[in-house]
Amino acid sequence: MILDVRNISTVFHLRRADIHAVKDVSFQLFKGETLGIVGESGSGKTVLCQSILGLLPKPPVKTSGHAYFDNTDLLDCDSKKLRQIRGNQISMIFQDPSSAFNPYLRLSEQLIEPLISHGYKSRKNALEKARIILSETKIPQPQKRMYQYPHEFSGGMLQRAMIGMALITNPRIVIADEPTTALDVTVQARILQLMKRLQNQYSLSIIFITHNLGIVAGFCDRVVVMYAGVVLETASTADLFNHTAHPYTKALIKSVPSIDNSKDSLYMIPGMPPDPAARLSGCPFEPRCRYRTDKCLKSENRLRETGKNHFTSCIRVLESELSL
Amino acid sequence: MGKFILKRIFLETLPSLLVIITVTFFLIRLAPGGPFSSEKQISAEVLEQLNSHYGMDKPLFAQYFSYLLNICKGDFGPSFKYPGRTVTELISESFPVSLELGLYALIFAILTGILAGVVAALKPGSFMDYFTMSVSMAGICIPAFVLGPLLVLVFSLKFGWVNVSGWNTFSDRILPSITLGMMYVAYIARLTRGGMLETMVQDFIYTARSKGLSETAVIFKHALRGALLPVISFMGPAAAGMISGSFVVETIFSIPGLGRFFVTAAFNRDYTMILGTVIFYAIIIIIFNTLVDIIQTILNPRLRNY
Amino acid sequence: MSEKPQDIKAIPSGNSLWKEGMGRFMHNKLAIFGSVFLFILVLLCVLAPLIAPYSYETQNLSYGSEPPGSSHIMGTDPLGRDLFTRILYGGRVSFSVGLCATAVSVLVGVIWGSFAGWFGGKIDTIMMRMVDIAYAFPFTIFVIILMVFFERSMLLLFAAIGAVEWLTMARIVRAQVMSIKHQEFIDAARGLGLSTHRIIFRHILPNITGPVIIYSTLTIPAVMLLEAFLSFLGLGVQPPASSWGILIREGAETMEEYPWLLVFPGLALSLTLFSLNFIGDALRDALDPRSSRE
Amino acid sequence: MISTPFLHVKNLTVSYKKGKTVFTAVKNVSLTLEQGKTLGLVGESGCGKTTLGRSILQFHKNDSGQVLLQGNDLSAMNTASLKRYRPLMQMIFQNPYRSLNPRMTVLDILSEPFRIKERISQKDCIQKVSELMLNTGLDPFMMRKFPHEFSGGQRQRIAIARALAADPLLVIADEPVSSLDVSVQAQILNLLREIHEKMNLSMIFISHDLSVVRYISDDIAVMYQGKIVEKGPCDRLFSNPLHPYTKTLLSAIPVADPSKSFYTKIDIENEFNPEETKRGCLYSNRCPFIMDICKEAEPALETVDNNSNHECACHLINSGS
Repeated sequence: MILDVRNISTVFHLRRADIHAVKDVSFQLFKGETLGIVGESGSGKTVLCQSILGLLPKPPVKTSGHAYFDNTDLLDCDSKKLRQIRGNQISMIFQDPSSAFNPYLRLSEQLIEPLISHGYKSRKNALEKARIILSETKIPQPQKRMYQYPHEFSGGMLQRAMIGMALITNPRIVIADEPTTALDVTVQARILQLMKRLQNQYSLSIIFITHNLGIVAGFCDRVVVMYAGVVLETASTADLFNHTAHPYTKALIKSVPSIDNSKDSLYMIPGMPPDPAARLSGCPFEPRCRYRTDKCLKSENRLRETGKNHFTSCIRVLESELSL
Repeated sequence: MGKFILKRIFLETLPSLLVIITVTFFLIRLAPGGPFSSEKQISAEVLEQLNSHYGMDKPLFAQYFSYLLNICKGDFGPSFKYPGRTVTELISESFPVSLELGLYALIFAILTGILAGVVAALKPGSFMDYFTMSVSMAGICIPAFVLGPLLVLVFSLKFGWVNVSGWNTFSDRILPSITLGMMYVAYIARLTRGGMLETMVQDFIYTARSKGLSETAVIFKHALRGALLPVISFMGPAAAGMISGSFVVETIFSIPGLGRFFVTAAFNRDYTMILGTVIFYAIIIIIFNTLVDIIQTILNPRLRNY
Repeated sequence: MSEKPQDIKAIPSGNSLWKEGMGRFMHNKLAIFGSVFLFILVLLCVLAPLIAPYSYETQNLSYGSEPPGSSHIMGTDPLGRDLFTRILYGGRVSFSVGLCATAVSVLVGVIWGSFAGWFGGKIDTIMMRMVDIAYAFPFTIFVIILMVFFERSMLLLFAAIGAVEWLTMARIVRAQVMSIKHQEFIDAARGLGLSTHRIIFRHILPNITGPVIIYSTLTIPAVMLLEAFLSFLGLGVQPPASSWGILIREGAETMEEYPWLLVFPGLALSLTLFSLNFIGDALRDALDPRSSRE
Repeated sequence: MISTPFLHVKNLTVSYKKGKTVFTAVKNVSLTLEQGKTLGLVGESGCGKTTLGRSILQFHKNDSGQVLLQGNDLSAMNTASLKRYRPLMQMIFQNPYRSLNPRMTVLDILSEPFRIKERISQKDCIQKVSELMLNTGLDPFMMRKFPHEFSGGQRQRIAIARALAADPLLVIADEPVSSLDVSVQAQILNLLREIHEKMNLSMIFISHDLSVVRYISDDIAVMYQGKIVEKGPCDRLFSNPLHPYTKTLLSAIPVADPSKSFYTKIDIENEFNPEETKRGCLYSNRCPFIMDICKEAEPALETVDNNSNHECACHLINSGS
C-alpha cells in the first residue's frame, strides 16, 4: 500500500454557512494501481484530493484526519516537508489544460519548474529532461515547440504537456482530476492510451477523478463512489458494475445513455443534487433513493465489507434486506 | 516587433498629435481677447506693430500652417510674455525639472501601490486589507494641495528635516514627489489588489502549488505577473494625470518646472507658450502610451500574434 | 406538481441581484460609515440657509481669524467670516459640481460606450480611436485653457469637467455591452424576432446598470477633486461663490498662523472623498457580476 | 418524395473572417428534415456543427446555399420578413448560466415570446406561464424568482420552456446537456423526447456525445471539418457504421461495461492537418484505409442504401468494395 487515507473531513468555513465538502472519507491506494474516484459535481471528489495535498487555502478551509504516505502523515507534517512531496513524489494533472498553464510563461519554463524547485541544480539538464519527457508524450518536434507559449497548443497537445510536467520528477503517485473531460472523444482515447503506457513504464499509482462511468469501467482497477462528500461504495471495477452494492451506483449506471442499450426511456434519478451546506446525519442519498426507509435516516454511513474487499455504506444492503 | 512599433507610430501617434495641435490652436484663437489685451492700455499702433511682429495679422489658416512648419523644425515660436526668449528655450530649461519630479513620483507610486495591493490581496476582507486600502486611499482623498502644505507643516516647519521649498538639494525632492505620487498609490493599489484577487483563483496557481512551489514563489513568479498587466495599462493615463498634478505641486513647493510655467503662461494668454507646452505634453503622453503598449506586448505573449 | 397559482399576489417574489447585492453591501462596515457621514454632511449643506449660525457674508473684523471656540466652532477667517458657515455653503457648490459633472460624464460615456459596443466593427473602431486620442490629450490643460480663455461660468465648469471624465466610463460601458452582446440570452432574444430597440432596452441596458453605478460613484470624488484643483488654481468657482477648493487655498496661504483655516475645509473634502470611495468599492464588491454568478 | 421536406438545407457554405485569415466552418452541406423527426448532428469540437445550427436560424450570413423552411428560402429574406419566421424556429443553448437574462424574473422570460405577439392580460399571462412550467417539470410558484436562484438543470428547463412559449415548429438544441451532471442529464433528455413527441416538433440535436445523440435522434449526421461524412437512420449508423471516421468515433466512446475496453483499439495517429488535405478527402491524412484517389478527389456524399437513405462520403465505400 502506498497511500492510506483515514477519516478525512474538510469543512469550508464561509461567512454565510459551513460547507462540509468531505465527510469522514477513507480509502487505500496500492502500488501500480489505478483507483477511480467517481461522483457528480459537488460530491467532493476534487476537494478530497486537494485536501490530501494541502492545496486549499488554510483560513477558510479546515481539514482533519490522516493521510499516510510511506509513514509520513501528509495532513499534519510541516509545510516544508509537504512541499518536498508535492510535485516530487505526488503530482497532479488538472482538467482544463488551457487554463492550467500560466499563459505568460513559455512551456519550457513551466516544465522544468518542478525539477528546479526540488533542488535540481543545472538548468541545462532540466531543459534536456523536459525535451525527453515531451517526446515521450508524443508531442511533435519537442525541441522547437517547448519554447512556445500555451496558447499556441491545441487542447490535446497541452494535456500531453501537462502529463509530461507531472511525470518529469518521476513521482510515485499521480492524481488526475478529470484529465480528459475537456477533450474530444478521440483525443481522450489517445490520452488514456498514453497514460496507461506511462503508468506501466514508470510503475505509477494513479488516482483518476471523473464523473464518467465509461472511463472508470475501461481504465480503472478499483473504484470509490462518492456522493455529497461521503463514500457510498468501494469495489474492484468488475464487482462495482456486476454486483453493485449501493442503490446510487446502480441508478448512476442505469442513467448513463450507452450506445448499445435499446431506446426505451432513460432511467432517471428523481430530485436534485444535494445542497453541500445541508444535513449531516443519515445517508445523503436517502431523499432520492427508491429503496429508502426510516432506517436510512439514522445510518452513520460507515463503510462495511459485503464481499471480498467490496465495501458499501447502505445499511439495507449490509443487512441483506436489498439485493440489486 | 519593429513592424508593430512603426504601425503604431504612423497610424496612431501622428494623427493624434495633429488633432491635438489643431484643436488647441483654433481653441485659443477663437477665444475672446488677445495676448496683449490684458496689458495696460497700449496704443493702437503699438498693438498693431506687436501683432505684425508676431505675425498675428496674417489670416488664421496661414498662421496655422506656418506654425506647423515651424514645429517640424523644432521652433515653437517666440514667447509673448518673455520677449526675446523662444518657447523651445523655456521648455528645455524647465522640463527636466518636471521630468525628474514626475519620475520620482511615479517610482514612489508604483512601489508603494504594488506593495499595498499585494498585501491587501493576500488576506481579502481582513484588517490588513481594509488598513492598506484605506491608507492608500488617502492619495485620492487628500488632494495634493492639502497634502503638500500639511507635509510642509509637519516635516519642514515642525521637525525641520527638509526645507520648505525650492529644488536644489536632494532632500527638496522628497516631499514634492510623495505629494505628487500619493494620488497614484491609491489607483495602483486598487488595480493590483483586483488583479491579484482575480489571478490567485486561476487554475495555473493550483498547478504551481501542486508542483511544490512555496507560497512566495507562487505569488511572485506566477500571480504577480498576471496581476500587473492592468497596472501597466494604467501607466498611460497615469502619466497624463501626473502632468496635471505637477502644476499644483510645483506651485506649492515653488519648483521651477514646466507645469508652473504653463499656469503663468495660461494666465497671461501667452499663445505660443501654451501651444508649445500642450504639444510637448501631448508628445510625452503619446510616447508613454506607446512604451506601455510595447511593454504589454512583451509581457503578454497572446497579444503578439498580429 | 402543485396546481396553478391564480393571481400574482399568491406567488412569492424572488430576490433580485439588486437585493442580494445590497445585502452584501450592508456587511461592509466602512461603506455604512461612509454613507452615514455623507448623508449627514449633505443634509447640513442643503439646510445651510436655515441652520447656519452666521449669515454667509457678514464680516466682523473684530472677530478676525479667531481660533475655534464657543462662538465660532470652527473659528473665523481673517475677515471675521464664520468658517463653519462657509464650509456648508462651499459644500453646496462642491457637491453640485460633483453631481452635475458626473451626470454629464455618465450620460456621454454611457451613450458613447453603448453605441460603440452595440454596433461594433468599423463604427466601434472609429469611436474608440477618438477615445484613445482624447486619452492622449493632457486633459487638465484643456480645462485650464477653457477656463482662462472663456468667461468662467458655472455651466462651462460642468461641461469642461464632464468632458474630461467620460472617457473611462465610455470604455467600461463598451466592454460591458460587448460582453453581454455575445451572451446566449441575446441570441435567444434575437431568435424571438425582437426589435433591436427592445433588445437594447430590456436586455442590454439593465445588465450594464451595475458597472455604471459602480463607476459613477467613483467618478463623483474624482470630479470634486478636479473642481477643488481648479478652484485652487483660481480657475474654478469665482467669488462671491465659494467652494472647498477656494477655502483650502485661502487656508494654505495663512497656514502657519491659522492652521484651522486649512485643516477644517481640507478635512471636509477628504472625508467626503473617503466616504464616496469606500461606497464605490463596496458597491463594486457587492454588484460585481462575477461574484453574483454561480 | 414529392412533398417538399419540412426543412431543406442546400449546399450551405459559411465562413468567418478572423483577423486576416478566412476560416470556412461549413463546407457545402446539404440535409433534409421531416416534420416531427429529430436529426442528431454529431462531431468533434471545431467540426462546424454549431455554426450549421446557427446559420439555419440565420444568426450568421451564409456565403452561399439555401435554407428552405416549408419551401421558403430564409437566407434570401430581408430582416422584416425573416422576423415573421423567427418564432417558428427556436434554439436551446449549452450554458444554462448564460442563456437566461439574469435581471429578468422567470415570468418575464417565459411571457416575452407571446407578449410581443399580442396584448395579453396579466391573468392569462400567469396561466400560460404556469402551464409552460408544469410541462417542463418546474414549480409555477417559483415564476417570480430570478435565474440565479435555480440549479443548472432547472435553468435548462426554463430555457426549454422559453423555446416552447413561441410555439415553434423547429427546435435546434446545441449541446443542451453537456454541462449538466449525469443524473440531471437524463431528466432533461427525457423531457426533450417527451415534448418532441407530444408537440410533433422537428428537432436538430447538436452534440459531441454519440451515446446521448443515439438516445434521442431518429437520424444522425456525422460532421468532420465542416463537411457531412456520413448520414443515416440512427440504428443503422450505430449497428453498421461505414465511414472510417464514424467507426473511430464509435469505438472511442467509453462504455459503462468493464468487459469492453474502448481506448485500446484506437489507431489514428496524428491530428487534422489542413495542408495535406487541400484537394482530396479531409480525413485522408488520418485514415488507415487511404487510397491514391483519396488524395486527389473529394468524395461526394452518395446514397449507399436506397430504402433507408444511408449516405456516406468515402471513396472506399462508394466504390462498392
